[in-house]
Amino acid sequence: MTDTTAHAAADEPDAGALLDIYKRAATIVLTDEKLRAVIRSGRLSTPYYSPRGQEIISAAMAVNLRKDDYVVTIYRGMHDHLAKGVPLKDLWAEYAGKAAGSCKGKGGPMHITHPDVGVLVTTGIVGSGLPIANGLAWASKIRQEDRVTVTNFGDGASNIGAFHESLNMASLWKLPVIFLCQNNRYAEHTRYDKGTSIERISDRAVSYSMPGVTVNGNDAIEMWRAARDAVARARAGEGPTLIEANTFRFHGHHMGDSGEYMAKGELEAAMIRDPFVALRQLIVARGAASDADLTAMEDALRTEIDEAAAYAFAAKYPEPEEALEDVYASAVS
Amino acid sequence: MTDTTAHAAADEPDAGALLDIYKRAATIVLTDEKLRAVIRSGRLSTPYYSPRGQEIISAAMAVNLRKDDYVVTIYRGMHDHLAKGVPLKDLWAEYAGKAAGSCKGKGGPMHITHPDVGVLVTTGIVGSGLPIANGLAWASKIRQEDRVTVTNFGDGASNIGAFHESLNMASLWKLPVIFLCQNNRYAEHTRYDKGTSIERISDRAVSYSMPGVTVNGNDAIEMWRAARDAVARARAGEGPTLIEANTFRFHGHHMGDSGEYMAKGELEAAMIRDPFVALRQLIVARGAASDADLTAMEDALRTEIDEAAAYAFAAKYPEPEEALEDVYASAVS
Amino acid sequence: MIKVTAAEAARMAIEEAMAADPTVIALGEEVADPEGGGIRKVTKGLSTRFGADRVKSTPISEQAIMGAAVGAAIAGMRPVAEIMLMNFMTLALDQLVNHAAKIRYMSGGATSVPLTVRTMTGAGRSLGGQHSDMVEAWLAHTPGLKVVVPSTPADYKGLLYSCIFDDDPCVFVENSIHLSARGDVPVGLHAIPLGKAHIVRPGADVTIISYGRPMDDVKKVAESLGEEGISVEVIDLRTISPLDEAAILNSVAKTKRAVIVHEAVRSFGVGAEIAARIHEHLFGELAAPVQRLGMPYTPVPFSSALEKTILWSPEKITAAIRKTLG
Amino acid sequence: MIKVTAAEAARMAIEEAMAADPTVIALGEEVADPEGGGIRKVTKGLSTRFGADRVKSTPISEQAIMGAAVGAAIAGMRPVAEIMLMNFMTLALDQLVNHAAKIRYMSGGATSVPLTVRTMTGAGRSLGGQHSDMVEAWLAHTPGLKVVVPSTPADYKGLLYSCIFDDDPCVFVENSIHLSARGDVPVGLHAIPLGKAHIVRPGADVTIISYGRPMDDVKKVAESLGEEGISVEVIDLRTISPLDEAAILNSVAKTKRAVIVHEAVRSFGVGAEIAARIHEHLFGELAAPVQRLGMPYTPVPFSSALEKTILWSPEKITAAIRKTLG
Ligand SMILES: Cc1ncc(C[n+]2csc(CCOP(=O)(O)OP(=O)(O)O)c2C)c(N)n1
Ligand SMILES: Cc1ncc(C[n+]2csc(CCOP(=O)(O)OP(=O)(O)O)c2C)c(N)n1
Ligand SMILES: [Mg+2]
Ligand SMILES: [Mg+2]
Repeated sequence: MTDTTAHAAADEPDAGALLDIYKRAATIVLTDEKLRAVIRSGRLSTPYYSPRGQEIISAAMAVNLRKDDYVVTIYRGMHDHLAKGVPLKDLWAEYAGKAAGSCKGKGGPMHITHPDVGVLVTTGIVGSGLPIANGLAWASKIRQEDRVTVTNFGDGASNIGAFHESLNMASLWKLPVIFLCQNNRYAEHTRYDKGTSIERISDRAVSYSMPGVTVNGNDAIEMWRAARDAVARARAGEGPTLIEANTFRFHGHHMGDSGEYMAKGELEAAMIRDPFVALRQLIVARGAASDADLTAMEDALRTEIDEAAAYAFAAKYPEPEEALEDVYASAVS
Repeated sequence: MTDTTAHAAADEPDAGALLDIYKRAATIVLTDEKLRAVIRSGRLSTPYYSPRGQEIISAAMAVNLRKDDYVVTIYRGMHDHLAKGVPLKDLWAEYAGKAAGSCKGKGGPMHITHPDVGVLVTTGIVGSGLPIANGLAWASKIRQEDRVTVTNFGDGASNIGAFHESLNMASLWKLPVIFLCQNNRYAEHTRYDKGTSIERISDRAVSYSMPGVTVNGNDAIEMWRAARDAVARARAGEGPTLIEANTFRFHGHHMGDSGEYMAKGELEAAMIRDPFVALRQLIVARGAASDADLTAMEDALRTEIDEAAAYAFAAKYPEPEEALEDVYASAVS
Repeated sequence: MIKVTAAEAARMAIEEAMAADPTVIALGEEVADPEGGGIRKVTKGLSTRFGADRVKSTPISEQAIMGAAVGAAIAGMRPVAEIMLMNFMTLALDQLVNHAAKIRYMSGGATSVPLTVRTMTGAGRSLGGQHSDMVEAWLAHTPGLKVVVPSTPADYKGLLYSCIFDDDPCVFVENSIHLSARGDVPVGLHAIPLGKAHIVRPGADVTIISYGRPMDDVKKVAESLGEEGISVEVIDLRTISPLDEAAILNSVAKTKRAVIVHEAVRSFGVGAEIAARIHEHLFGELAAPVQRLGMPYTPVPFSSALEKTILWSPEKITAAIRKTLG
Repeated sequence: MIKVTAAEAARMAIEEAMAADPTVIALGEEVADPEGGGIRKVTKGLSTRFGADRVKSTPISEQAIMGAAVGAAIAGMRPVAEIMLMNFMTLALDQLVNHAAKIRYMSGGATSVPLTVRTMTGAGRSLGGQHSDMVEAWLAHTPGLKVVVPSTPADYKGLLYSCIFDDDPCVFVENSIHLSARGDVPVGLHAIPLGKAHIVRPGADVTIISYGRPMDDVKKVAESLGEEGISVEVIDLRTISPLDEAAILNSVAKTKRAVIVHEAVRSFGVGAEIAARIHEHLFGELAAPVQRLGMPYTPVPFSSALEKTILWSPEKITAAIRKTLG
């Protein structure tokens, strides 16, 4: 009994890691708050797929990653971007379509990339990140680096062909890749069981002789543990893992989603179990930080985010000629 | 104990069914023999993917089907075509590229269709028959027919995206479709385990909450039983089944395949266990027919096949203008 | 006539077709009512009225969607499949190109594929590189397919209705901005023949050939140049393939000048085929080379500051016309 | 020079590239040695020489193949992916078009995708509707891609080598009949610049523009017309996109007559863009309308009796030339 408890204790993030997760999650939550505000007010006009409610997943994964590990994500990817370290100003300027954006305003929120911090691909095509992640991981393997690639996708994406092809290939090639399914129970307006014919997506790992695990992605400790294990496995050259992280999106598919397709009370129930609030309570309960500490951290972040937004709004749009640049590496007729 | 035996006995094809399977298998085996001979001699020039060694699968499935049931198959599909009842002359004339062919010579061996006997699609694109089968089955379901759709594919095809999408959709929609994987251990020159990351393809059915079964496709009784069960399930509106029928191809991927990629003795071992010969022995052992009866049947078939071949060789090529016809239902500029 | 959006006009076409013929069925992501009846509500109400078997929401599985449509069509139904955005057609092209387009031919005419694929696209909403592409030229280059691009709410109804009852596979390309635009739409049966271009406005001095969303600006420019005394004949192609070559050549034989305007990338686009045919057939008769207006050779940028620079505009259309007038 | 097949020439290009640069890697169905080194042996010997990590046979998974190539390229490698037949490209187009072609642009130039896709196709072997298509026009209509079609063994080597070391995604279209054809190929480093057409034969009376397998007949026809005193300038495009417009226009400005020959379907094909540009730029200077020769608007039939009627032929090329000569 004591053994198990001891092990369980060692099997958890320490105070520093918890605070690190919290800080990343807070950056996401506060950025989301601000983004929704400026979009709602009409100050910013952009498609936006809020990841609010899913922030613990990215944060708990990111603290297990190195800066040079690769991350691939999707249109609903702001949490993955910030958790991995995309600078706020670069992100905000990209959302605003400015030349100072991480992609010169040419990619936009659905295609944020920032190679310096390992954010290599953000795709708007459901399921397409998985095959690409295999390629990134294959490159690492050839170069005998111990770099890990994480590819994020939704529950809906687990029904598309690319999912199947990618997991099969990753298993055969023993690639250092983590397939991180953020199961928020909906794909646009389609409830999980209307699109997915199996109860747990992680059980699909069996089809590829790959370890699969389902965790509560909203629980920082459970998620951290799953991330740590999968990262360790990949880093040691033992191959891929499928993680299904259960969660919920707080603001529907995209800004303006009426949510009519959801069961009454479903969203409210999820919001009451706000994973960000839960993490705050956990941290305070464990004495890793006080309420006041965390509030101070948030205040500082809020200032940083306000500054990034102001920077983005003040920044210049790209010059018209920029539209014709970067199509090819070398100039062509 | 007696109960089980009694049940097992009832659980087998009767003499008539066994002979029916044999006749269909013999038609396939003898057609294959003749086709390979005329191709080898240069009399016929066509791509040809011999299904020899896999004939029991199609024959044992076909005796469980009605004429109006739908069959979808692949380039390696001659066994499926003949088992389902494509007339020999129509098939031979199509192989020869003649106007009298089942597709006026425009489809060819890789695209044989014959709607009258339910052979609706033969595809040359690995895995593409599965999504189409769902559509056929959906149509039957809407019309409240009790028609069944069988879609045949190889082991290699089980790794392509369309497989995953199709099984998921069929399960969700409870479609009357049978996914019949003819696992001949190779995809072109790729050994099973080099392309497929799970030991038994039928276990992939779990990913779709669908029944999956692996059988010895070369054993007429085992195969018949699996076919019967899946057909009954589909006909009763209980949904799809994945059948993995283990088998082996006797003549490599296509005519002229050197087989260098196979392990020494692997092919020989399979050929010694010739499923067609085994069925003959079983029939004779059970007293369902004598050796002489079967030889007489084969002689009659051989004559029929020779006639079909002669008919095909003597038939006219399509007129050149025919190349421009059938692109659209209605004439367009 | 009622004044409705193009989305509603398309909905009317499908609903009337489903009411008229029990073989008309629909599928796609979110097209049934529990999922909201399509992201633009084009199929709203249909599963409630016609039953969950005939109108089915699908998983996110473009190959399975297109394949199921092909199969159902072969089995004698008239499926209307939705591929949510044209960029996702890249995932369904095997079924569309290798199967839908070829099965009639490969079966020697024995098998029909009376399938309609609705898809939506178009730049101008800052959706960026993966949600804005116009690839109708690919489909037009594929014998066996019909490719239809409507430009008014009435045409959304009349052309979609014709696609559904056509015996060949048709791709119906909706524009995401146009779907919200309102216009007069006939109540009751409204079918516009496929393969026929529409002379929107007769004219004598120059022919403009266009389709889809640029038609709005084309018509405005024709109007305002008309006030200047320049008589512009406006052709709305409606069907890209099969192309109504006769309508184009008749017009240009008369005006001696042609301008082609489309949203898609100019190079290797639909305009190239049209320009080539005009020059081939009317060689020596033209007063000026055919002008082609299309997107420059670049993906669609996100920033609205850039996106607007690569699209057509009334100014660009006017300039192209003036150029042909010399 | 050694006399080898085009398949061997392509193999030499890959092998030399792999020897020169450890970032060059290869993947595709059966490309490694235990699986035979590719169905046409183009990658034969490479996995043995360079190791199983750098040359990988894949499952039948075109999306995963193309996606892995995109990912590896982004990570700094130079993958050479094989999509066994061009018809199967329909399964990989999302990765090629929405990702490979756009990632550089969407990343604001931060990310390169130095990827080469080899694929094989071509009619003439009775492979029927799903194994013969030429869809280079689709790819040329996709900004961000480079599209290369070789016509001689030497060019198979020199162009493929250049594709591999190009920093943009290149599609290299091999012809299944040509792969067995022999010709002189330079030993050692041989790189032919992309984006530059090749004037195969200078001439004064008419320009023929072609690429790929029809080049064989084009050259023969030019030769035999030369004996008649008709001086034919022959241009082998080599790269379809970016198109070497200058080479085309310079030649036709001189000859005043042009014939375009390609295997692909004529309508909405590559020839349309070329014809349109010639007419646009040389309006009033041509002696005859540009002639386009391509496949009629039909899938490829199986029967050799039909297949040969829809392909180009020396007779058809000759007739087109004579037509431009009036
Ligand atoms: C291939 C493809 N099909 C359809 C879409 C349209 N679409 C965008 S998001 C989405 C739902 C995806 O759901 P899920 O994978 O669960 O991710 P989530 O949005 O819930 O994070 C769909 C269908 C798309 N982007 N790509
Ligand atoms: C999508 C696609 N990729 C590749 C091919 C080339 N190809 C033809 S047959 C074949 C092997 C298929 O193996 P399997 O599914 O096991 O069927 P079998 O030939 O063994 O019956 C391949 C790769 C193809 N036809 N379609
Ligand atoms: Mg989801
Ligand atoms: Mg096989």
